[in-house]
Amino acid sequence: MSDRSQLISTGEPFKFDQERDTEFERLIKRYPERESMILPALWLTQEQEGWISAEAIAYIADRIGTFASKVFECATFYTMYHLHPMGKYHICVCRTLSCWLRDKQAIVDYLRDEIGIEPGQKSEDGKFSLEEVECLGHCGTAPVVQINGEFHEEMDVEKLTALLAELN
Amino acid sequence: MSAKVKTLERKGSSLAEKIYFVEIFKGMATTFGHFWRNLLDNSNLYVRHYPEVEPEIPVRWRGRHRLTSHEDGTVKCVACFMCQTNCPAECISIEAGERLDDKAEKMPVKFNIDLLECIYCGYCVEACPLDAIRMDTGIYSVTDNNRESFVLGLEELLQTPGAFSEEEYKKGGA
Amino acid sequence: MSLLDILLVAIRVAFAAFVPLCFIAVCVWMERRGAGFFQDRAGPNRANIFGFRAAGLVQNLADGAKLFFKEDVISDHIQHKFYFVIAPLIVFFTAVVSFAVVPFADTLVLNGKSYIMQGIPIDIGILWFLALAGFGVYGIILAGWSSTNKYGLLGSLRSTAQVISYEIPMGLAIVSLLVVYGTVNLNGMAQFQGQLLFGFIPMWGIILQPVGFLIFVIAAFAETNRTPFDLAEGESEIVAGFHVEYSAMKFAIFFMGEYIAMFASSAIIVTLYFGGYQIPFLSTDTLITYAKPVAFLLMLGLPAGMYFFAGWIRKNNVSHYPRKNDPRVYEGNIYIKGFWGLVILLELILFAILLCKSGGAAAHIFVVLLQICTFLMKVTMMIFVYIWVRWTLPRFRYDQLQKIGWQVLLPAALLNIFITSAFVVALS
Amino acid sequence: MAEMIKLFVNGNEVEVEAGKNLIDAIGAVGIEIPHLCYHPALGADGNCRMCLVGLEEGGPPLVPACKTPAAEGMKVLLDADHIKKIQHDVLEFQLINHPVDCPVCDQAGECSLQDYYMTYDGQKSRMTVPQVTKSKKMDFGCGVVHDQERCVLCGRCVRFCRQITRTGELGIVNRTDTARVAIFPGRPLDNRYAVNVVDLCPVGAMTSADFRFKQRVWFMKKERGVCHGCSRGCNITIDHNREKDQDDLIYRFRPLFNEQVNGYFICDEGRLSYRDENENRLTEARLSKTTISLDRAVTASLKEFKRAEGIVILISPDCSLEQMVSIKSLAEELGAPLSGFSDGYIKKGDGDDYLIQDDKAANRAGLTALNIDSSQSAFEEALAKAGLLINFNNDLSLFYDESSLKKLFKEKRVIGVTSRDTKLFQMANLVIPVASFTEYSGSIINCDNILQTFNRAITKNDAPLDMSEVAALLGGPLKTNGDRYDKLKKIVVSLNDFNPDTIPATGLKLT
Repeated sequence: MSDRSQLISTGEPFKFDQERDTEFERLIKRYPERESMILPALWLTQEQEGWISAEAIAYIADRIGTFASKVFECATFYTMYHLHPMGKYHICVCRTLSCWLRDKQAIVDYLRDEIGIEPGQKSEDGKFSLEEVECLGHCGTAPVVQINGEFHEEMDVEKLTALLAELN
Repeated sequence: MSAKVKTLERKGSSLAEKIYFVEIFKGMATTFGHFWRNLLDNSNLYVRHYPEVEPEIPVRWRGRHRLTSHEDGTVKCVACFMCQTNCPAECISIEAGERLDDKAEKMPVKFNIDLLECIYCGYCVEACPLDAIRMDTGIYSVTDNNRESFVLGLEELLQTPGAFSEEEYKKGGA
Repeated sequence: MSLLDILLVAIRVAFAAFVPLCFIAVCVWMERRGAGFFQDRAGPNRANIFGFRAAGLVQNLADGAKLFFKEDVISDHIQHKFYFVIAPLIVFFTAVVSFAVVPFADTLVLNGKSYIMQGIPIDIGILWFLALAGFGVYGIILAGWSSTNKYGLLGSLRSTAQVISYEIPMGLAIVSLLVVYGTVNLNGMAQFQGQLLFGFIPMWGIILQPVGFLIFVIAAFAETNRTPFDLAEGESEIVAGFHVEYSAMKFAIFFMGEYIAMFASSAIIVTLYFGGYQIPFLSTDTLITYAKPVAFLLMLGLPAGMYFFAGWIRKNNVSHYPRKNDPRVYEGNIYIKGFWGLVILLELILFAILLCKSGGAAAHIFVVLLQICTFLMKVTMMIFVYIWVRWTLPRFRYDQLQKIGWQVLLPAALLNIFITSAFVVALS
Repeated sequence: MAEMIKLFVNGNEVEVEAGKNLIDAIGAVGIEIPHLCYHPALGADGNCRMCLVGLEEGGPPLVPACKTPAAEGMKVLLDADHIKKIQHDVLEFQLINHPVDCPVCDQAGECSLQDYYMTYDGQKSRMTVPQVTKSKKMDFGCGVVHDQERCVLCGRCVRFCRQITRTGELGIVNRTDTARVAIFPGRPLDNRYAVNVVDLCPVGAMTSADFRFKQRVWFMKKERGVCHGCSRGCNITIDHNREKDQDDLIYRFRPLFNEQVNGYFICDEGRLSYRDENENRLTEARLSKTTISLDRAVTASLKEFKRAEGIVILISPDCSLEQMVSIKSLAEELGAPLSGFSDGYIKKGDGDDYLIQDDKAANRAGLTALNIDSSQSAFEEALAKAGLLINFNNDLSLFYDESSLKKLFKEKRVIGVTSRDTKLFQMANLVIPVASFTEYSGSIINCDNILQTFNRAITKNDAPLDMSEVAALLGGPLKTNGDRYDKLKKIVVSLNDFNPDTIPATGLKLT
C-alpha cells in the first residue's frame, strides 16, 4: 500500500460542470446528513476529470460544508479514487486469490512488456495506466481485467493481445 | 540458617597474642625490616617514577571525556540528555538545538563538562545510547590555572582524539 | 654576673627554645621519608632548589611557604573567635615550654662555677613536664569546641576522655621512678643513670623500671595524640577531628605543636629511662679525664663512618630509570664533598682539643658538646620509635582505648609502685 | 456527590461513581487502566484497544473500558493472563513502525507509550522487515510540529479539532500501515487552542515548536498556578527548572484540569504568556535611571510622599486580593484616592464563547469586590489634583497613547511598582521591582466570580518582594498575610467562613 497523502494541485480552481452540478444537487437531497455526500461527490469529480486534485477536494468540502480534512481522509482511504491523472485507458488487473491462481501474473508481465509500464505507472503517451487491484468480485471467471470500468473475464494473453490491438 | 556454615576459629586466642606486646613487637620487626631494606637500597621501592616515566594507560582507563563524531566530522551526540540525567556529580550541562542535516533531529549547541565537578565514574559513557561520549582519550592529568578553563566546551570535546584504535576500544574500553 | 654567665644563659635558653623548633623539620622529614620506607615507597623527594633536594628536606620549606601564604579562613559560624585563635597557640607553646626543663648535658663547670644545662633552671623537673603536657590538651579541647563543628567536638571530647584516662597511669609510672631515683630533678635523674649497676650495666631507667617504662611510653603516646592513640584526629571517621576547621598557619601551628610535643616527650623518655645525655660506661668525670683519647678515637671514627656514608649516598642518590647525565649523581657528589668538608672541619676541632690542656675548660666544653650530641641522638632515635609505631600499628577503637587505660595500665602501674617500693625499702 | 455503586476489580470490591465509564470510574479510586485514544474531554473512540478488560459473568468476555459504563456488581478483570497478553500484543503492534527515538523525543518522560511499554510490554522487537517511514518534523502551523512516525493514530488531535475547536484542520489520511495524521494542503492548524493537541497527544507525535528541545521533562519541577492572561483564570501547571549556575526559569505552561474554570485546556496566548515571566523583568530599583538598593528606593519614596502635593494611587487589575487590600489600606493611610482605572485592559471582541475573555485583567472582579473605583473620570479628576502618581503595575499604555503619557509623566512625579521593565515604567521617576504572579501566593476572582488561590511556584535567585510587602514598606498598615486576610474578610463578606487553607483547590464560587 502506498502513501496517497501527497495531493496534486492543478493550480486552477475546480468546479463541477453543469451536468455534475445538477446531479450533486439531486443526490444531496437523498441523504439526511450533508457529509454523506462526500463519496458521491468524489465519484462525480472522478467522472468529470478522471482523477481528483487538491482543488477538487477543497471544492467538495466547501460545497458540502464540511472540513477539507474529512474529504481528504475519504479520498485517500479508498483506492478507487485516483489522486493523480490516469491514462486514457486505465487497466486494472485483479491480484486476489482466484485470479492469482489462474495466472494473473502472465497478464501483468505481458502488459509490462507490451506497454512498458510497471503496475501503478502511466505510459509516456498517456494512453495507458496499469494497476493491480484487490478482488473485483468476478472470481468465478478469473482472471479478470477491468479497463475503464469495463470487465473482461477469463482473460489470457491472447485475448489481451486482441483487446490491446482494438484499443490501439 | 542453612547447612553450609563454616565456623572459623578466631585468631589471637593464645596467651602471647592476648598480651599483645609480643605481637606488637613482631609487627614492628616486620615494618622495620622493610624500612631497613629500603634505607640501605632504595632501588627496590615499588614506585612509579611518574612525571619522568609516563604510566601506560590501559584501554579501560577512564580518562578525560571526548565526544565522538561521524565520519564527516559532525557530532554524533543527539542531545538526549541521558548523560546529564545520569551524572551523579551534575557536571554536564547541555543545550539542545535543531539539527538541520539528516543525521538526526536534535544536536547539542552547547555541551559543557565541568572537570572540577566530574568524578570520572563513567556513567555518562554507560548511559549514552549512541556511543557519542567516551572517556578513552587517555588523558589522566588535567591541570590549569583557573576554574573557567576546566569547563570543556563542545569544540574541545570534539577535537580530542581517542588514544586507542577502534578494535582495542571494542574489547572493553571506557 | 660575668659576660660568660650571660652568654651561657643565652645559649641554654636558645637551645631549649630553638632546638625543638629545628627538630620540627627533622621530625616531619623523618616521618615522611620513614613512612615511605616503611611502606616501600619513596616519600617526598621531588621538591628542590636548583636540583638540590636535601633528601626531601626541601619539601618542608615548600610546605612551610605554602601554609604561610594560604588563606587563613575563620568561618562565620565560629562564635568564639578568640578561643578559636588561641587554641593552636596553647598546643604549640605548652609543647615548646615543656622541653625547657630537660637537661641536655651535664652541669658545665667553668672556672669553678657550675652552669646547669637546661632551659629553665628549676628543680621540679618532671612535675613541670606533667603539668604542661596535661595543659596542652586544653588547646585541642578548645579547638574542637570552638570550631562549632560536630567532628571537631567529637575529636575534642575523645581527647578529653583520653587525657583523663592516661594522665593517671603516666603519673603513677613516674611515681615508681621517683621512688627509685629519689629526686624530681631531671638533671639529678640523669646523673643517677650515669652509675653502673653491678659494675657493668648502665643504671638506666629502662633497666630498673621496665614495666614503668612501658606504661610511661604508652601513656606518652596517648598524651601526644600519636597513633595508635590519635582518636582525636581519626580522619577515617571524624575527618580530622579537632582541627577540621583550621587552615593555613593556624593549622600549621597545630601540626608543628604535635611534632614539638613528640620531641619533648621523646626527650623526657630519654631523660627518664635512657640515661639522658649520659654516654654508656662513660660518666661525665671519666669523659673529662679521658677527653683526649676520646677525641682521638673520634678523629679516627669520623672519616671511617664518612667513607661508608659516602658509599651509601653514591648508591642511593641515583635515578632508578634510564636517564642521560643523571643530575642526581651530580647532586650526590656535591653532598659527599660537603660532608667531607664537614668531617675535615670536625677533625680540625678535635685536633685543637688534642692540643689543649687536658682537664681544662676545653675538655669540659668538649664533654658538654659530646653529651649534647648523645642526647640529641637518643632523642632522634626515640622519635624514630614514635614514627615506627605510627606506621606499624592501626588506631585503637575508642572502647579499646579506655579499656587499656583503666583496666590494664592503671592496675599495672599501681602494682609496679608496690613492687618497686618493696624493693627499695628492702635494699635500703 | 454522585450515586455510588459497587463493583469488583480483580476480585476486590471497590466503590465507584455511577454513570462513568470504567476508565474514569476505576481510575478515580487509583486503579489505572491503560489507554491511548480515550480522553475524558474527547470521549471514547475505542480505536487503540489498549483498554480492553475482561468481564466475568454476563456480557461479552472482553470489552473496551472506555466504552463500557460502570455497572453495579460488574466483575472486571485487569490482571488476568489473557488481558495481559492483549496489552502486550497491542503494544507490540503499536511499536511495529514506531521509530523508538525516545532520546530525541520531547515526550520522553511523559509518554504513555513509553510508560506502557515499561509496564506491560518490555520485549524486544521481533520485526525483521524494514519499518514504514513517514514524514518527520512537519510544521502544522500554530507552533505545532508533527512527527508522523511516532503517531499511534489514536485520533485525539483529530477529535480535538473537530469537537472542541470545531475547525477540523486535522485528519487521518491513507489506510493501514501508511495511515497518518495530516493537514489538508494549504489549510494548516489555525485556531487559538491549537497547542492543546501537544498535551493531548499521548506520544511524541505532536510537539510544541516553542518548547521543542528546550528541556527534558524529567528535569522540570511542576507547580500549580493560575494564568493571569485574561479574566478566565485558567488553571495551569508551571513547569520550571533551575539549571546549574542559572536562575529559575519557566519553560512552559500546561493546562491543569479544573472543571469549574477551564476544563482540560487553555488558550495558546495564555500558554505562551510564560515568556513574560522570564523576559524583560525589572530586577533592581531605579531612581531617575540610576540603580539603587531597595532600602534607598523606599526612603526615596517616603521622601516623595512628604514633598508631594496630593498623591493618587493607581492599582493594577492583575493584583491579587491580598495586594489590593494592602494597597487600599496604604491609600487610606496616606489619604490618597485609589483608582483601579484599567479600561485599556479590555479588548472588545477578542473573546470567544469558550475560554478566552475580552477582559485581559485577571482580577477585575476583585476590584469590584473591594469597592475600588475604576472609572476613568474619577481617575483623571484625582490625577489632575495630585502631584504624585504611585502606579502599582497598572499598564497605562494600553489606554493612553505615547504622547499623552509623556505629557503626564512630565507634569507629575511618578513612582512605579512593577515586575516588568516596560517603556511605561522607564519613564517613571522611581521604580521598585516586585514579584510577578508565579512568584507570590495570592487569590484572584475570575469572570465567573470564582475565587481561586495559588501559591508561589518559583523562587528567583534575587527574589523580588511581593507587592503587598512593598505596600507595607511604604507605610501600609497591613504588615502580615494574616492582617491582610482579616481585612479582606471584613470587606468580602462571603469569605467569612473560609481561611486561606480551606478554600478548595478548584476554586470557590462567590455568591
